[in-house]
Formats: sequence, C-alpha cells, structure tokens
Amino acid sequence: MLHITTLHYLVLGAALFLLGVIGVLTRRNVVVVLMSIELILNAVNLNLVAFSRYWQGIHGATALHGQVFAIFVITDAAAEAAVGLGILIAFFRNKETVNVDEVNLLKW
Amino acid sequence: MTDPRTLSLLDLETPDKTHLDANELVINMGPQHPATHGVLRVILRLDGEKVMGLECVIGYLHRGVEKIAENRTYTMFNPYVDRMDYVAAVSNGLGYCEAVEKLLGVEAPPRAQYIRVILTELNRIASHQLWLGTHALDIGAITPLFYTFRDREEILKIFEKYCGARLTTHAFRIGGLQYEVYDGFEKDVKDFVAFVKPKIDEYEELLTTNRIWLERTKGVGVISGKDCIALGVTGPVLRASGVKWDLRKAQPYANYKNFDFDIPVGVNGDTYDRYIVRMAEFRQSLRIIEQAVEGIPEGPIMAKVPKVMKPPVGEIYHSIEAPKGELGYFIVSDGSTQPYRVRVRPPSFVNLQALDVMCRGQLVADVIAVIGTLDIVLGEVDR
Amino acid sequence: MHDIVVYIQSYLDPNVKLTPGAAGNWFWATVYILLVFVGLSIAVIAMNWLERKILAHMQVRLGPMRVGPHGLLQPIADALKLLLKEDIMPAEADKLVFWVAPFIVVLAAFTVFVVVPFGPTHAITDMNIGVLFMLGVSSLAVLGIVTAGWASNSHYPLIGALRSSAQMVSYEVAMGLAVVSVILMTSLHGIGLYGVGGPSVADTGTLSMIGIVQAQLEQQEWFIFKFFPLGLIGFFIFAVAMVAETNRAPFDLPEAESELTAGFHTEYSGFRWSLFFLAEYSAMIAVSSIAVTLWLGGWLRPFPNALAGTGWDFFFSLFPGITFLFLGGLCFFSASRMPKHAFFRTQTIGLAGFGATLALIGVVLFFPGVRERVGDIFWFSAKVAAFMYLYIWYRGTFPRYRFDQLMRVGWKVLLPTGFALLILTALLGFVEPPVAAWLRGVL
Amino acid sequence: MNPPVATPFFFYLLSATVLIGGVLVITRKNAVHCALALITALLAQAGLYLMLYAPFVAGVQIILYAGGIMVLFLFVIMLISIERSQKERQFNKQWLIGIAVAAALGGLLIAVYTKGKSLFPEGHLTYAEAGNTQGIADLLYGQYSGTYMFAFEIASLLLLVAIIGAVVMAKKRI
Repeated sequence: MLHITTLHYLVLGAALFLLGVIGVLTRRNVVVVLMSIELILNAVNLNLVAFSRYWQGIHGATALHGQVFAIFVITDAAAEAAVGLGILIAFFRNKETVNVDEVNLLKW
Repeated sequence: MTDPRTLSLLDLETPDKTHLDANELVINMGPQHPATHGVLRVILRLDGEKVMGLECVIGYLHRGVEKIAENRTYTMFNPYVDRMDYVAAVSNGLGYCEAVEKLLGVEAPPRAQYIRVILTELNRIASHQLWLGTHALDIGAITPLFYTFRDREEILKIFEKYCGARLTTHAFRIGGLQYEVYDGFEKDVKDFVAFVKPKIDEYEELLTTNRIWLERTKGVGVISGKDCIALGVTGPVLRASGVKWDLRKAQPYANYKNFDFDIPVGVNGDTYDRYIVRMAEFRQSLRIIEQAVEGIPEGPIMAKVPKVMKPPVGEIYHSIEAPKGELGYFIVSDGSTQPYRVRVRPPSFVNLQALDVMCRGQLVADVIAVIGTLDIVLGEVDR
Repeated sequence: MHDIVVYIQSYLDPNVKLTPGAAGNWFWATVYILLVFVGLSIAVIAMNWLERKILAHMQVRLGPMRVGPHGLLQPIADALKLLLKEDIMPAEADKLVFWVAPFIVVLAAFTVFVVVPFGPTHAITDMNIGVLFMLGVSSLAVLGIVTAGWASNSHYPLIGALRSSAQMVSYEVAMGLAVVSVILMTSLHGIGLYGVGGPSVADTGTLSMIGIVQAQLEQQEWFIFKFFPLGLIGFFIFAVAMVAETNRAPFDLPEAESELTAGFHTEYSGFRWSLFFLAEYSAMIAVSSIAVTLWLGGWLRPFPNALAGTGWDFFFSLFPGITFLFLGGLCFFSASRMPKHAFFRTQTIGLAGFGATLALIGVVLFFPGVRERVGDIFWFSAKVAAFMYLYIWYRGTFPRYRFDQLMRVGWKVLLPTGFALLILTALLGFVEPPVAAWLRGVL
Repeated sequence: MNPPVATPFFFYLLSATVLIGGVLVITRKNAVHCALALITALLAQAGLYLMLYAPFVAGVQIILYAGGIMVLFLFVIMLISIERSQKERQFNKQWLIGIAVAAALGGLLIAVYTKGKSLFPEGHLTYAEAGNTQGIADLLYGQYSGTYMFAFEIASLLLLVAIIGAVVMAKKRI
C-alpha cells in the first residue's frame, strides 16, 4: 500500500497556495479576494501541521509547535477577516462597488 | 439624528437604494399579514428596524353600512350594526337602539335597561378576552388565546340561550327587548361571574409579572393623554394614558348611574398600562354584572313604540362606551320611515389614527404589539 | 468467516471498556451509528407527538386524536404527507444552494451524535476533543440556515435567516464560556486520564465527553452542584443559550409568524421542509445531551457514590423495566376507557397492542444481562427527556422576545455573567485545594 | 491501538475535495457559491488535520473557520448586493500576469520539492491523538513548558484590535 508521507501534504499545500495566489491576483471581487487569502492561510496551516507531525516523529508526541502555530494562524485569519470585511463594508457604502480595481483613491 | 416625529408622514417616495447606507426602507405590512387583525394594510417607513413613520391603508372590508342605512327602515337597519364590530355586537346594538329611542322620545323600561346592561357588560368581557388572546398571540404567547377562548365560550353560550345567536346577536330592539330572559338566566350569569373570576387571575398569572411580557410591553407604543385627546382616541387607550374618561360615568346612558364601579386608569400610556387597564375593566364589568343581576326589576321589557317608526324631523348624536371606546351614532331624520343619514363614529377607526404617533421611533416588532394593543376590529374601521 | 465472528465477538467481551470508535472496531461502530440514527429518528417522532399532546393539554385542548388511538400515528401520517407533497422550488431560487441547504442543517444536527455518550461504552466514539467537536459541528447548522434563507431569494426568509444566524452566533459565545467553566472543573482534584487520551498527570482536565462524566464520578458530584452556586449559574447560562441556539420559544424570533411568517424556511415545503423539522428536533436533543453530560452527570444514575453497592445497583437497574411497564399499563388503562363502539374497535386493539409491546419491552429490560447494560442509556435518556419537557413548557408559557432584547440578553447579561463565572471558577479551583487541606487539618 | 485504516484513500479523497473546493472558490461568479466551496474545502482540510493526528487544530478549524469566519463572510455577502457584481467582468486586466506569476511560483515549488524530496522522509507515527489537546495547552500555558504564553496573550490583543477596528470601519455613525 502506498504510504502517505509529509511530502504529499506539502504538495497539496503548495497546490492550495497557488490556487489562493491566482485568486488574489486575478479576481476583481474583494470578497473573493479575501476568501483566496483564506485559502493561502490554510495552505500554510496544512504545511505547519504536516511539519508538526514530522517533528513529532523525531522529538516525541509533545513536540506540537507546528500545531500551536497553526492555531496562531487561525487567530490571525479571524482578525484579518473581521477587519477586511469591515473595510469592505465601509468601502461599499461609499463607492457602491466591491471591485478591487476600482479602489483607486487614497481617501474620499 | 433628526427626530422622526418631525418628518412628514405622507412623504413615501421609495428610495431605490438597497445598500447599507439606505436612509429609509418602505415596506408593506398586510393586508394579508397574520398580525394585522384582518385586512389592515400598513405602509412602514423604516430606518433599519426603526419605524420612521407609517400610514394605514384601510377600506378592504368596506361594505357601505352607512349607505345601506339610508335605504332601510329604522328597525331593518338594526341587525346591520352588529356586523361592524362583530366581536362586540351587543354594544353596537345598544348604541343604535338608544340613539333611535332618543330620536323617537321613548325610553326603554327599567327591566329592559337592566338586562341590556348585563348583556352589554358580558359582551365587553368577551371582547376584552378576544383582545387579550390575540394580543398575547401577536407577542408570541400562544397559551392565553386558548384560555380566553375557553372562557369566552361561556358568554357566547349565554347569548345563544338568550337570543339564538352567538356572535351577531341582534339582542336589542328599539324600545326595549324582544325576548324575555329565559328561565335560569340569572343563575347562568351568576355562575359565569363565579366561574370567570379565578380565570381572570389565571390570565394575569400567565402574563402580568412575566418578565418577557413586561419587556415587550413596557415603554412600547407610548402616547400621552394630550395626544390622545387631540387625536380623539377613546376607550381603554385613553384611560391608560391617565385620562379618567368613561362615558358610562361622564354621560351616563342606559342606567349605568345606578351602578357602583370604578374607572381604571393607567399612568404611562404604554402597552403594559393598556393591558393593566383592560384587565381591571374585566373586574369592573363583573362588578356591574353582579349588581345588575341582583337588581333586575319586574315589569315590561318593551316600551310603547309605533309599529311604523317615523321619528320627527331632527338629528341626534348619541354615544356609548363600547369595549373599544366611544361608539357614537349620528342620525338625521327627515320624518320618513328611513333615516336620512346615519353616521357612525367607530372607536376602532379613530383609535387607529394614533398608530402612527405610537409607533414612531419604535421597532418593527413593536408595531405588531401596538396594533394588538389598540384592539381594532377592521369590520368597524371600514364599516 | 471465523475471523469475522471473532472480530464481532471481540467487542462483546465485558472487559472491553472502550467505545467501538475508540477500539477501532468497524462492525460495531457501524451498528452503533445505525442504532443512534434509528433511535434519534424515533425520538424525533415521539417528540413531535409528545409536544403536540403536552402543549395541547397545557392549552385545554386534546391535540391529535384522530389518526390512531390518541393520535399516536399522527407523526407517521404527517411524515407520509410531507414525503408525498409536491416539492416546490421558487422560480428565482438558487437551485443548487436551495437543494443543499437542508442537508447541511440535517448533517450538522446528526453528526453531533458521534460523540454523545449514552454510557461509558455506549457511544459511537470518544474523541479527545469531544465538546469542541460538538460545539463546532452544531455551529455549522448556521451555515445551512443562512444559505437556505439566501437561496430562497425572498425577503422574509432572508431576514429570518440573518436574524437566526446572528442569534445563534451570539449565543454560541455565552454557551462556550459556560462549557469552558465545566472543562476547568474537570481538572480539579482529578486523577488525570479520563476517557481517551489525557496524559495521566493529576490536575489535567479533558474535553472528552466520556471523560467529563467520569470526572463527575471521581469528584463525587454533578458539576451543577460544584462550587455552589457557580455550577448552577453555568448550567443556567447554558440552559438559556441552548434554547436560543435551537431557535425555540421564547427565542423563536426567526420563526416569529406574527412578523416573518415562517422565517428561513418560508419557501420550503414537503420533504425538504421536513428535513429542517428533523434537524430542529435533533438539535434540541443534541444540546440537551451536552447539558446532561456536562452538568447532570450524563449516564450516571442518581447517587452513584452515596448509594453504592450491589443492592442499590440492583434497585436502580429495575427502573428502565418499571418505566416501560408503567407506560404499557397507561396504554392499557386508556384502552379500557375507549368508547365501547364498533367504530373504535380497531383503535382500542391498536392501543392495547401498543401497550403490550411496551410492557414486553419492559419485561425484557428486567433480564439480568440486559438490565445491567441498559441502565446508563436509560438514565441518560431520562435526563434528556426532562429537558425536552422544559422546551415544551417554555413554548406553552412564554411570550416572544424582541430582537434587540434577545441580543441584549445574550451580550449584556449572559456574556458578562459567563466571564465572571469563568474567573470565579478558576479562582476557586486554585484556592479550594489548600483550603480543603487546611480544613481537614483543623477538623 | 489499532492501526489507521485506508489512509491513502482518505488522503486522496480529502485532498481532491480541498482542491476542487479551491478551484471553485476562484472561478465561481456568485460569491455565495464561492463561500460554500470554501467551506467545503475547509471542512475537508479539518479531515486532513485529523489524519495528521491534530484533532485540536481540526476542532478549531471547524468551530472558528467554518462556523465563525465563513458565517461572517456570508453575512457580508448578503449585506452587500451582489446582483450587479455578478454581471460584471470577474477577472481584472492583469489576470494573465497573475497566472504567469503563480505559474512561476508553482515551478519554484516543484523545483524545491523534487530537489528536497530526501529532506522529508515519511513521518512514522504510531501513537494516536492521545493527549493532543493537553499537549497544546501545555505549550500555551504550561508552568515550565509554556513557550508560547506571551505570544498567545499578544494574539488576544490582536483580536481586541481587530474587534475595535471592525466596529470603527463598519459602523455608520459612531
């Protein structure tokens, strides 16, 4: 039977990361851009947890630093989503659009 | 933030912005809305959930009762008035009969007067019970509805035994009563009073000190006594705002001056006070019934009225205290068998005008509570 | 073949003290999943009937009386009707999302039961993150509700859905705080290692549902009485939040029919609507199970420590059988009071047959082998049933909150209380052991 | 403890779900569909965490990401009207450059992973999830081993700032 190794997870993480990057760079809708950022963060999380498992194999079950980092990343994602969506609402209220390429003013 | 009261009421242009910064949103409530007690349509102007103003659109139940009166004899029109406020048909009949009696210059004999008072007060209790059940249901308490309908049933049974009808009773005739009371009427009424007294405590137990009920009704739909008078609001709504005005005391009709009862008044004029006032009116009505049933005199039940009624040329305005407020009849006679004009002053119609004042600055959910607390019957509003 | 038999029997060994999931036994895990699914469906059907009957009797009505004796077959008739009803989809609805939304809600409501412990071994599995899993999965129901309201492409469902999700998200916070205070309690004078996982270090708590109940057994008190009145306050916060979480009266604003017709499921009908119904009731059972597990000692019978011993064990193990016999007797009594008319003959026989079935189950529950194994399931179900009764009772007596009041209760009353509770629990847990030791020294 | 079963099957199933979800997120027109696809991807990822013996992270993923953050997203999508933005062009003018950059990045990652394959041998794990939650808690608040206690407190500060920031941004009238 084929074994699933850390590398499998890393490749999956990389693919997810690239999807996120494409989304951020190409989409116009701010909400989708924010969601793509979530994809990127999740790819990072996947890598962190996979590394944590690898590290556990070497240093024993209590070497959970990767997972702790993943939790920090999730916290950060929550903060980012809250502020990002807050900005989005303020922006939508003033310009009535959710497209990134129409955000071309520093103030209004 | 501008005071919503300063905004023009009829300014109802729909802003077609639906985004977050929309200044106001116009929504339509009814006529097919479960909480508008029939076919009332309310156009609400909202800022978020806050009511900036509202307009009532009525007339969905208009049947032209006043116009019908012009083509019927005085006697023939009598059953029609039952169909206005169909939950308080007896009161409507009382007001009409007394108005015509005044026009004719006759007076119902004392025995008829007593029986009229008993039936009218029973009807007031029935009307208030229906109000309580539906009002509580609007606020989300489902159980009081079943309790009140259970007890209202006993009143309707008495009506049915007396005149054969339960809802649109046509109980009174011009000049007195058509039917003598049935055997055991006094006992039935006494039994009912004894039966319903603990039940009213039961309603109060469910609601009066219920925390959620207090939160939903206290400070909701406040109207001052001054505003009430300015708008012509009468009945329990006026009394809950602290104005001690009850036509049974102020301009005694029938023989209310023979009975000893209090006029319950409120202080704050909010929905809770209106609830309290009506709950107290239950008890006062029971007091009146107790006194009346003890003192029914013997004698005839019908005054001497001509077979063909031709009241002298003239006009009359007579009003009574219906369960919902001042119910007035303005009748113009041209000396023929048919009235020249009948104009009804329905309490629900006038009280409904206060809805806007009471709802401004409140939340949408409160509009439903306020419509409930006004105790309107659309049959009476539209006539 | 032999291997399979051995595999199946390996779990029947009375020495096995694990749930099938934790033991890694696929066969029994599947059986348990099916059992829980069937049991839950029956519970929802029974709850539907009981709610109608109890509410009706609170409101001086009779409730369903026509379909079957005392309306016993009414839920089945309703289910049939719902399944055969035309499935209406609004023309402007988002087809895919409209189709998926009810399934999200049902899946969230049913998945929760993976970790509900009906007994020390009677759970599908025991997870190291049990409570977290339950809260997390039950919070996924919000997604289904929001998408259902949005996909209907209609105003009332959308407003209902937004209200509903705002309400559920707000009350989840208070709920979480109450749960955390219980998790703190599990770590106190513990022996470590409750349930699966947990390093066997003293003073280590657990998130495992089975572990929480075992902690209550070790500490010899239900957490509702722990640090009186702190445990009680936590239970109260949870009990209020769980009613709001399941959108039931007096917090049933999303379904306030006087304002919003039917809330988020206004546009749903037939089978899909019945899925929402199913999800609502199983969510009620799920949150009640959390409350029972966390505060009321889960599957533990009353007084497991004070009234210990084989005699008492025997006494309490008779309860399930007695309950079923009582219910069967009730059915016979009702059957004897049925009108003696040919028209009612089938109904009378049906009711008597139902009573006989219940009595038969009751008799089976007296067998020694069965008696000992169903006691925990019985006590758990009985406690959950008490909560179900509370739900009906609330609905019969309370008016409905207004939306701003609801939010105020959630954020300004329950949340600060929850924080204070958490701090006080932690403080007491820190202070109590030395004080207790000192008291022991003094006395 | 029994060995885990059918690991490759579940891995490929879950990673396919994650990837399909991710593709749908960046291609769907309707933002609600995007959000639903993202939720599917996140839940599948929680499954992957479980396969990596990280149940606590999986639980946090479900409760915070799927149950919290995504509900926030859905809320905002429903608050802002999306009918108009659906009819518009979905991709910006630099989409070609964007994809080129992403492809370059992908090439880089492929290069790294093929070169560094030997760096990541198979992580043999024989223990189950036992003590995962307690272990994380130990790292966060342990009396002697709480390496991340300070960072954790700072994270709470970050959340506080985010709350205030979100309120300041989104509130109509302060």
